[in-house]
Amino acid sequence: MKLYEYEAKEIARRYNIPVPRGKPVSTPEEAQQVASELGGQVVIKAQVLVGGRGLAGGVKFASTPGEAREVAAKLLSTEIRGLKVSTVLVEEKICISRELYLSLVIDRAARKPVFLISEMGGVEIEELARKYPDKIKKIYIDPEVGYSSYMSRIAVDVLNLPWSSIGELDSIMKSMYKIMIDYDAELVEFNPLVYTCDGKLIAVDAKITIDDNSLFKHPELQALYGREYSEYERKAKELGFSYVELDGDIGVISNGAGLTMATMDSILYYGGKPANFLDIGGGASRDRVKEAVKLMLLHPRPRVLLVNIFGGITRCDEVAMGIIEALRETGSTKPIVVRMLGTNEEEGRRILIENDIEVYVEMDDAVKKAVELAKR
Amino acid sequence: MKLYEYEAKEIARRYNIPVPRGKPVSTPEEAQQVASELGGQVVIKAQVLVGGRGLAGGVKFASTPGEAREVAAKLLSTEIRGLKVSTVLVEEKICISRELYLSLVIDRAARKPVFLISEMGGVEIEELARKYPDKIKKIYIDPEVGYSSYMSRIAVDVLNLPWSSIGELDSIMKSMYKIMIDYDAELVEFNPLVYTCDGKLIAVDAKITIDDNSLFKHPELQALYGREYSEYERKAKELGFSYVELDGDIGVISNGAGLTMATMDSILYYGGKPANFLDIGGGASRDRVKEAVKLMLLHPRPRVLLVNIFGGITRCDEVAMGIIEALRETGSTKPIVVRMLGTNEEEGRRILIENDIEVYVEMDDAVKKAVELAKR
Amino acid sequence: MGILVNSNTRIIVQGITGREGAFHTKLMLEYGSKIVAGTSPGKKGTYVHGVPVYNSIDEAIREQGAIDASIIFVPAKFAADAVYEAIDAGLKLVVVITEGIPVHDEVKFVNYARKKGVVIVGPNTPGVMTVGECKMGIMPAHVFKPGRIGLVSRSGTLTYEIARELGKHGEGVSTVVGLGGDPVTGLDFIDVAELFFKDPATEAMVLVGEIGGDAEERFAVYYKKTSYKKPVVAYIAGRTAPPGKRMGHAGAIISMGMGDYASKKKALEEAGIPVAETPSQVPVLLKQVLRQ
Amino acid sequence: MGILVNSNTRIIVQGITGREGAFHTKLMLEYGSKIVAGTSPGKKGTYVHGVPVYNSIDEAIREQGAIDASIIFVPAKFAADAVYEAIDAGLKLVVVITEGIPVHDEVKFVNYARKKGVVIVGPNTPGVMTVGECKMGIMPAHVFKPGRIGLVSRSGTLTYEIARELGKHGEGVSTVVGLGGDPVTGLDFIDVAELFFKDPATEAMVLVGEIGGDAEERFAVYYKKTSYKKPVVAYIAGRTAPPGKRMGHAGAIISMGMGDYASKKKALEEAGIPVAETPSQVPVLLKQVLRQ
Repeated sequence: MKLYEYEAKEIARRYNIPVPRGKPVSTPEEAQQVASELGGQVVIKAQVLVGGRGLAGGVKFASTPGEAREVAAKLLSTEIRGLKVSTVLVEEKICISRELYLSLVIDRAARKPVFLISEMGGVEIEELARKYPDKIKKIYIDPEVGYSSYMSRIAVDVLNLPWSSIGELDSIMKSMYKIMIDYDAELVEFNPLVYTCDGKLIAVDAKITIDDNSLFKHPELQALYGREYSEYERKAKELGFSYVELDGDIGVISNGAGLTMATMDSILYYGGKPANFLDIGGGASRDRVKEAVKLMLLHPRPRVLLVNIFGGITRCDEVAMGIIEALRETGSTKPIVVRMLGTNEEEGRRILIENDIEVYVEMDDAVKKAVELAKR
Repeated sequence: MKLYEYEAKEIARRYNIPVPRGKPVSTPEEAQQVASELGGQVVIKAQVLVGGRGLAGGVKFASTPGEAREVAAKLLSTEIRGLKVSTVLVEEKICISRELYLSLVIDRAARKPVFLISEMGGVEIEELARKYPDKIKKIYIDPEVGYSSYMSRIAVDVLNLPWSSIGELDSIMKSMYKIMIDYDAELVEFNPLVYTCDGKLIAVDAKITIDDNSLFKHPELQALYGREYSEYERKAKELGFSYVELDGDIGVISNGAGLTMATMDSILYYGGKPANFLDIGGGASRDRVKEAVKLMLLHPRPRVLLVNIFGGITRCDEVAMGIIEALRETGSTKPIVVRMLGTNEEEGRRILIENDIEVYVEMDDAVKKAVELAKR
Repeated sequence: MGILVNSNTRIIVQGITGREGAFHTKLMLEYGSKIVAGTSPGKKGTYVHGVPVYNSIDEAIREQGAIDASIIFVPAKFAADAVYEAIDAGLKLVVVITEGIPVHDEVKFVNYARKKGVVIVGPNTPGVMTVGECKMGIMPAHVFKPGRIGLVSRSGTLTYEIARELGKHGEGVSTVVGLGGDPVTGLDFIDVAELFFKDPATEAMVLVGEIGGDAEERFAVYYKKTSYKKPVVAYIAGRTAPPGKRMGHAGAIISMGMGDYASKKKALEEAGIPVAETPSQVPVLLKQVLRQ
Repeated sequence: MGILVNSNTRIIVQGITGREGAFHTKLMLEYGSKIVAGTSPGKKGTYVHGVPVYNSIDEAIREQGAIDASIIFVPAKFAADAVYEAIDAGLKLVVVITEGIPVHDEVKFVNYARKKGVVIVGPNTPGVMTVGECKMGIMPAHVFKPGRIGLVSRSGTLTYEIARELGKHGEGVSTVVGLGGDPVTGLDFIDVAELFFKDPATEAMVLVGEIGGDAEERFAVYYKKTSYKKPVVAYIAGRTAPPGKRMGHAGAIISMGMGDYASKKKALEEAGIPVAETPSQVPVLLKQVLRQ
């Protein structure tokens, strides 16, 4: 789960990481007010949960409170990469000497948190990694030890900062790790972390991503969950499904992320286009299957529904009953193609056949059938 | 550094470990007051930093506030194992069903904290370990992981507690580890931890020992340091020396705990009796040596002073100057035998000889000389 | 034969009295797995399908003798505690079925296990099964015919799909290992490949990967360099997945400029590993590499 | 020859610009130890007795090439950080001279080091020295003559005393190892004995113990059981120490009903290890066991 920049900065501030003075606002009037409180030039930044905001025109400057109002009004009426801007962050403008990159992220391969550190801040890390991989220094944190100050002594040289910055840098890096652990964050990123004209370090942009699996530990964050999703995505998440929208016309329901993706990939392979990714997970009960199927039956985009279940922990009979009940409750006539195998498969197949739903044994056959139906 | 029982219980209470209601007091009147607040029978416990208090008559009961006053008056006017009782702890009397033993201590061999758990509480662990070693269950904590709840599921069976106690026990054990880490404790011991008549767990006695080396992290505890020591011990500790009083008549000053002990042992071997253990540590400066020598010159017990220095990080010239200055400042005529070797030994020996102090090369010779002088 | 588990592996089931724990204990027993005990806090003295239940592994070992491996069904909130219990009790293999475990819990216990030389399979895995000998997992056993193919996967159901495709073409599986769908897992493709390449019962390996992370790319680099190896065929799920979106598995997210389908396919093919377009193509490619 | 360090060991000094760090760097260089770099926060670019100083070990390795071992002189407060830096930089031996380190810091870094296969000598140790080859410590070098005796000790100055007694009797030392005086140390007597028993340059071992803990008793049990061993003579300090009192070393405290002089002497003698009454008796007993 991504946090908004202003939320990430609020956390950073609480952990004594220097960030620019400023406030999030949702009206042009408030923007003017904040700008006049800050006195002087301000930056106004659209708060959206997608990257590349700068290039998309989401960051603007203003020299007077009046101008801040105008700029905020403009930003608050636009969309950034398809997302409506409902909040802007009004901040003092920082005099920047150098832009640095500093993040802490979990490295899957090493199975450890790792600081990514680069002199070349302000560029997205993906681009940096592609173009100048050796301009990124990695410092691993063993979870047994946690952060240790020597890391800042390596970083200070990598960032080419004067030794007088060591105290600030040590404190920032220590706090980043503390934030990562306290908030179960997958990513804590300051890009750019700037070295100001008067020789201070300030986090001018901040990103924090929280591990969804940890939300049970963080009741205060649970309420924020799902904000980055579209309406249908939100509905699916509320039901506990993994769900992603795509632009095709074949609705996909499957169990297991791998099989769901493989189903989508096969649809593409046989000439169709998947409308979504919907993984009902392991061991879904009849009720949850029903909800998943209803969601897709009621969704306007998919013309055909392809249900592909390979039962392990999931039981085919429960899936079959869920499908039947969803059809009954919605009264939908959308065609459904089912492929079903594994635990209790005979019983599941029997239920579907009794209800006149076509069941396939081979995935390829079911996919081909769905593609064919979608083209009708 | 040992904490008083009432201090340990105050910490336990803050970590939600159940302890009896009660208060430390230093006058009989306060004892009466607390007893009447508690209503009913109370226990009055002398607060001293030595073991075996119970056997020494330091724990008494009272049935009325008036009796509490009398008992407190008596305890506050006695000595327990040579220590004056200046505080007593007045507590509600607990109805005890079973007495258990539960402690968390650092195991040197395993290099890890270990829970020691026994059904047979109320006995000192040293005695328990001697008599019934297999009645003590050990559960190790890896510092990488810290406390994990499964440990309480082992302990609940070892302690032969009903399963309904698991929540309380888990919480107590978890808090013990948290106390150990938060306070840099070497020992957190509840003996007995009692299972009450109404089926609850309460820590009826509590011991916490803090690692002296960690005191720089705990400014609030630094003030307590040295309370368990006699006057001379306190003086020596204030000067930063390791110092222990013994009952012989040859004062020992040496560098390094091992060499100091070996010097004492050799005194015994050659028929003398050491008056103390005083280790000036590694790299002592002239000033610190002076203070150490002054301390022993002014101490009434030692008749002879034996200084045994093998210089590594300690420099012999600094030691020699310290000795000379101490003699000069105190004007003492107590005989001093010096044995000195190692870093800058020629210079050190020269300084001593110039000042008419006998210097030996061999430890055995110096020890024999000191024993001989003490017998004069 | 096969890797990690066999007919001698003495197993404990942690969380044996729960719905999934009890259900799969039954299936594992039916398969012939040597389940000697189970744990379930407070359920000491009861039995699940004839398996004695204890409050702790410590007690189970005292009463049942040595135990080699554990399979964990406890809820995500308590999973780390269960893993530590198993490691500290001296077990050498821990299969973590549980999904939804916080990633920092995983980082901690996976590092701990690796430092102590304990193998963690998972978390969020269907488990591990040496076909015909020992099933420690939740996979539908009948799909896996015994044979010469080592199967290693980041996915659950997709693995069954591929095992079934193998069976249709007369190929069977020596051992199937589900690495687990989470971003941090105990084993990676390289760890498992090293075991398969040494296993006499395994003649080729099928690698089932998915988008996200760089486990497949790292395997490709390893495979290119290593001299002692066997033929490998791969399938990668997630060709149609949009970047930056999480696709079910916490593992299946593309970000940080790595881990997309094209990158994985390219790396594998450059290492001489054919990549199937659909699950049904896997046995076809396998026949080709085995014929070479 | 000897153990742990030799003339090829490439050393970094952490805390090289401090009073003790600089002083002993000079003495170690004079002894011939291969000190290739030092660290001292913020002192990058300076030199101490010709040794280049860096802000971090990471940088020192980049500029000076591989480093094998570190010796740490930094204050107690910062010692753990220095140990982690050394371990994480891939060094294989870390000598921690610093005394007064909080015991829980020690517990943490000693466990970390052992799990990662890194040898910690100390903390609160005079160091380790293979006589005539490499000194990584603060011991007065001239006291140690080269020879066939492996010397392992929990004490500092007492070790010099005993080395000197050996020298007086014409015996020399192969390697001297100070385990360190703290309750928790990286190495114990067993670890070091196993190295000495395998070292061709060592013919017998002198164990210098002290009261407190049960390291000597555990060594006695090990020595009794092990088949490949060499003669050992022991000296134990603290016969006159009263129980329950801390005698200088955090290590030298008797409590929990173990670790007193009588217990150690008895255990060692039962294992066939003679125990000297004074340091000067050590070479006498040594001659006896070597003659046997």
